[in-house]
Amino acid sequence: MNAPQKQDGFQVVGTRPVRPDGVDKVTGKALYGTDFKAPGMLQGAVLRSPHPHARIRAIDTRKAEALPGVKAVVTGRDFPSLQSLIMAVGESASDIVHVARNCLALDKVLYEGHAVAAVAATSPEIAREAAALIEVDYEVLPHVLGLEEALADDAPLLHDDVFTKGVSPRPDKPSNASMRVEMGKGDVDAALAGAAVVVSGRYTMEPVHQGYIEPHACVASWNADGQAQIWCSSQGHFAIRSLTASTLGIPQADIRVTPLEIGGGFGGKTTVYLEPVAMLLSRKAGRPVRLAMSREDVFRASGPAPGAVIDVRIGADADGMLVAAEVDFKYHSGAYPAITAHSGVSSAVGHYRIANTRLIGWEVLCNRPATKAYRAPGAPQVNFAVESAIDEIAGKLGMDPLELRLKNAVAPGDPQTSGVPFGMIGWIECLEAARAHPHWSAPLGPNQGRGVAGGYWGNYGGPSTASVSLGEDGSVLVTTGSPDIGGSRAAMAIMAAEVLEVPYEKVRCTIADTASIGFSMVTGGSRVTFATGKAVVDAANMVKDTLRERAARMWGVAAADVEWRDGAAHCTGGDKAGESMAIGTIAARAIFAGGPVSAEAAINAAGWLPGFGVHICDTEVDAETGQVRVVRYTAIQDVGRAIHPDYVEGQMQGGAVQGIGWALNETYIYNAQGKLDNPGFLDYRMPVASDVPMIDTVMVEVPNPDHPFGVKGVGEVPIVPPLAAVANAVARATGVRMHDLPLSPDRVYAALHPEG
Amino acid sequence: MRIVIMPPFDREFFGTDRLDLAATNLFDLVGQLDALAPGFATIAQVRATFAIDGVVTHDWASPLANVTEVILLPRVGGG
Amino acid sequence: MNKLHISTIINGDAQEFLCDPTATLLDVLRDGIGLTGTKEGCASGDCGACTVVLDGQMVCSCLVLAAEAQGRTVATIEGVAEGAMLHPVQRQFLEHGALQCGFCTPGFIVAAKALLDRNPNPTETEIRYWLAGNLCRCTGYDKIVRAVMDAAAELRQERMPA
Amino acid sequence: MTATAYHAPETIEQAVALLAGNPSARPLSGGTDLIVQMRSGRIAPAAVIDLKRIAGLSGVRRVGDGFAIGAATPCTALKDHAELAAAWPGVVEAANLIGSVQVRNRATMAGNLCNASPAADSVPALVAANATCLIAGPDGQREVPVAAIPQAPGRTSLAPGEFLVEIRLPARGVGDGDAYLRSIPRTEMDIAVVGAGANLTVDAEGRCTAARIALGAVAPTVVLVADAGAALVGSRFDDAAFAALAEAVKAACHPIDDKRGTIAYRKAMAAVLARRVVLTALKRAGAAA
Repeated sequence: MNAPQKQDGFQVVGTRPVRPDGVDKVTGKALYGTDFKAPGMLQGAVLRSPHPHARIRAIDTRKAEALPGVKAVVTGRDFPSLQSLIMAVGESASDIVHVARNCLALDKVLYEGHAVAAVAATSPEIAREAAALIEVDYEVLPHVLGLEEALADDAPLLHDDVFTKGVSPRPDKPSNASMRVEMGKGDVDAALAGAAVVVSGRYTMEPVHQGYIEPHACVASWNADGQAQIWCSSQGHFAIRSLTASTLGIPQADIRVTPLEIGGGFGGKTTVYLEPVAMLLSRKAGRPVRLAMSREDVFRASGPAPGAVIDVRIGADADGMLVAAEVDFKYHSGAYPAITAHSGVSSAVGHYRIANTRLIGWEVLCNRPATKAYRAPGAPQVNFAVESAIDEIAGKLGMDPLELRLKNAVAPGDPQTSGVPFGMIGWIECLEAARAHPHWSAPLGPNQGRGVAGGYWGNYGGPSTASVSLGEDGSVLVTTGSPDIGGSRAAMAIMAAEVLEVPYEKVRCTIADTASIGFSMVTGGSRVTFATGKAVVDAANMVKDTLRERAARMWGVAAADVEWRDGAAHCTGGDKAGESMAIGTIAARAIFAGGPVSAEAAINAAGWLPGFGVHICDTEVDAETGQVRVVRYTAIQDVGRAIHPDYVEGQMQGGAVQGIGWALNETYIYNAQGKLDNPGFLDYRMPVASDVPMIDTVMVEVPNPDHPFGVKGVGEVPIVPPLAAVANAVARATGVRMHDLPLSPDRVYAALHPEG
Repeated sequence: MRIVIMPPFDREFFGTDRLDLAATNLFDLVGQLDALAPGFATIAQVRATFAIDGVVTHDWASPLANVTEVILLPRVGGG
Repeated sequence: MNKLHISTIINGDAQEFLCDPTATLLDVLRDGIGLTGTKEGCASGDCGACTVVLDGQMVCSCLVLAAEAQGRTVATIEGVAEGAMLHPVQRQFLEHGALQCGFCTPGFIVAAKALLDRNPNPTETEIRYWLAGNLCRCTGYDKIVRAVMDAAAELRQERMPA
Repeated sequence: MTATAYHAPETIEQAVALLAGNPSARPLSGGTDLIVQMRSGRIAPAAVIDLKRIAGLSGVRRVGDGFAIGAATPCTALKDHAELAAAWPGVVEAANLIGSVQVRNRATMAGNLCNASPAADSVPALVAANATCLIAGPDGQREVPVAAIPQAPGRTSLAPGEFLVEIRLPARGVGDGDAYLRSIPRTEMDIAVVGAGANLTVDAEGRCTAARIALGAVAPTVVLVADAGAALVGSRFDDAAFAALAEAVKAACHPIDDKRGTIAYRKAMAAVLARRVVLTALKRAGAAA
């Protein structure tokens, strides 16, 4: 399993060594969000709104402040007054005013669980008791949860300063529709009128949560001189720094953020909820303060993925060529504007050549927590609708669903929805791999059905900094600013080892704090192995050049007469020709030949490529109970090049199972009072080990020419196809097409027994 | 040089999806676009991506001589 | 507040602590004793990240009052390795890449070891049901189940007479 | 802050005194419901009375040909008791569907019963089994049917100062069989959307001579459906008997719509599960016959 093996001429790339942080994580030594303790640290608690929509008339904190042990109480008024400023939040963008208001409400609460005030005290119990003593005078307002309800003329308005973006002329009235995105080409209506087959349908789902097992947590310590430290688990400590600095109006250099290990994020830990509040408490108390969410807080007040209402019409000619697609969808934005609609629009049908398209997406404000990125944000929802419709077309035409997809699949050079041509994508290769996979032709048992779906995600590059330095013994230290959520330290070490041609074990990898390495964007957007990896490779190449140059100077030959091979400099010319000098030897002498060997690369990586996936799913449906069991599952994906295949497979398997959960049982359930009814793992039903089979994987490798080893992002793609793959399998097992997720037993039963 | 403006920026800022402008580089172009639609420059830094003759770039300083088309498209957020 | 004085054996060592009557074993392990390898994911017994072994039975330490540990033995993730020697379950988790973020990992390892301590040759189905109380959101369970199966095989090999 | 005291009495009398001394005191056996409720702030008892240090409250023992299960016996210990598992497989499997292994290593059937959730997994099986419980209180001990304990969701018939000491299961004979099934969206870690327990006696000719069918999560408390049992008695489990069983079960269901299931789904599942659980119990009864 883990024996290093040569692959495609690589020594280390493609092998499966143990991750550098592995032992810490299997022995309980690794420090996560709530594991860090600062001396003299206080414990915080947050008071949250019981109402989904209310005006805050007054907050009386006196009783809380009077409780012995309480050291600080803060409300939204403790934030500085802020001017609207759109800032990068993770890979998305938000108005800094909204970020601050989401941390602590100012004039209005916009969802049940919205933070209203916070306390720091000598114990968590005292902090919680004090929070309960804070008296908030609310004027309860009518609330709205549903997408279409929120767009109605008489709907309660969340913000009086949000005007629909993306429509012209610019509206003069505020609206719950925060954005509309429309793209398209050709004449959809004419093409549909002439199509041999047209399928249409409305698909729906409620928000779902990323479901990371570690709740949000941080410790902040703000000194009297204005300098501060934050220790937290996040997908990007530089984002924590910039958002905290901007919401508090202080210089970024005054905040040093130290990344702790992160217990899962999936896009949900790319913003701040607690850090600015812990900072405010710390400044008032003069001591470090820990704030941590409970599991209920996480469900009620962190950012789930949007639910959706999606209307689809797709037409094909008699040969199965898709002629037109119309997709009109609405996504929950939640309490504050989000921008996932445009990724939904761009990824809706971008994997097919369709001459006539009309793609419209809406972002809709409603009294739910502000939605946040969740693995390929905006793509799975619309993909579910489109890939379900494609399956229906295949059914109506009597075509093999893979053949239909192959017939219409985009290839390198074809335009994306944006008009920018696709680069070296591997979508057709994935479809062909699916067709060739034994799973596709395996016999099915009774009550079983096989579904297939394909999809893609654009991926990203972006800014990253990495340094590579040598110990005096020639061992290699890689330092990045990209938190390791899924084994990326191992990938970084592999790439550095490959460049320097040294054993993997000679390379160690550290995630440095914001004061110790240059800016790096969040670990998200499937960008770390691609973009931070590029920075590591650049820095390693600089170190290699330095080593060659140092060896040349030691030998007294020209640098051109030195080549680097097998972790050593080899002299190829002059009177030292044939001699070699190992990396350890050079490192030991380096300070006498120019100084320590170290290099840093700070890049803004472009050249990323989209990733495509095809998932095959077999389900068995108990028609008497509506129970759906996934009995076999295969995930096929173009990964460009797998640096550490275990962790690439792991992304594919984990994404697939998250998607299975989304398809079958996960859903936010709000009651009529606008309160979340299932804020825990008991009733927010993520898959458990006994719910799923092994997830077979096929890593298709169509290398990315713009990455030194061919990497494409892999983390997000695998959550795109599962919703439709499962639904298509259920449709084929039962003969009934279901349009509303999740496909929970009661719904499947109702669909199979319309008589009641 | 043709400037193709993808949604939502077309309607959000410019009222059109095509412009014809000459610019030395993307900084210059963004400056010109900001003059047409004040506020665009700030937004561009956090929400926009540019493709020059079909290739997405992060280097706003690279010269636009001999370029025929720049596509302005929304940056897609990831998880 | 009246603190209780509790004497226990934790990972083989005598350990005394003071606790509030309503403090959970998880609270005391993490905040009192500083054994932060045991994680809190839900505090309601639904995620298994806080799994420890209490008098030979694996339990969610968030569902045990610290006071109940009086006179009992507790085994946590910190005691699974024997000194510098990793337990086969730990080693197989590493070999298989059966962890991504690693947050659920201590609970899984304690639970998997508890399974193999009583059943040296579990089937895949037995492993999946035994581990159903441990949520992992990263891996989809595939590599975890494989790691436990291989650890079982390794342990059977070790136990075979030479 | 309300201070909660912790007591670990060593005799039943001490426990009764502690419970009687404070009306808000709560007995603690497995704690898997109690501790969660305390943490969430739903309840703030003045004291928790840990029953696990009382001699005789943990473990299974034979009482004549029947069984007594101490109130502090965790569900997994029932599986380990071979005689109990052979005699009452339905009760044992019901108790071992609760939560996870971690939870079942703590949770007890007594706690499952006294938590008074309509969806408690072990209770339909116990009611079908005609189990009784021994209750200790300030006025001494009394024995009542399990079905008499839950009064409404979260409410029991226990008087102040009373607590459940043990659950008693009757002797088994030739031709007896029991089973429990539930409907949940996942395979584990769920609360029953509907639960069904069946306890049958079958004579040598395969005729049903006694049948008790109990349902969970279809009414405020677990329901013993007398008509469902009556539909089977005298039959050889033919289609007509199963049809009558389904009708009786549906008529006995008065479920609610909630986040875990709809009224229509619960009614339909009650009928499906009742038939399936009877078939399993029948197989076991046949094996015993």
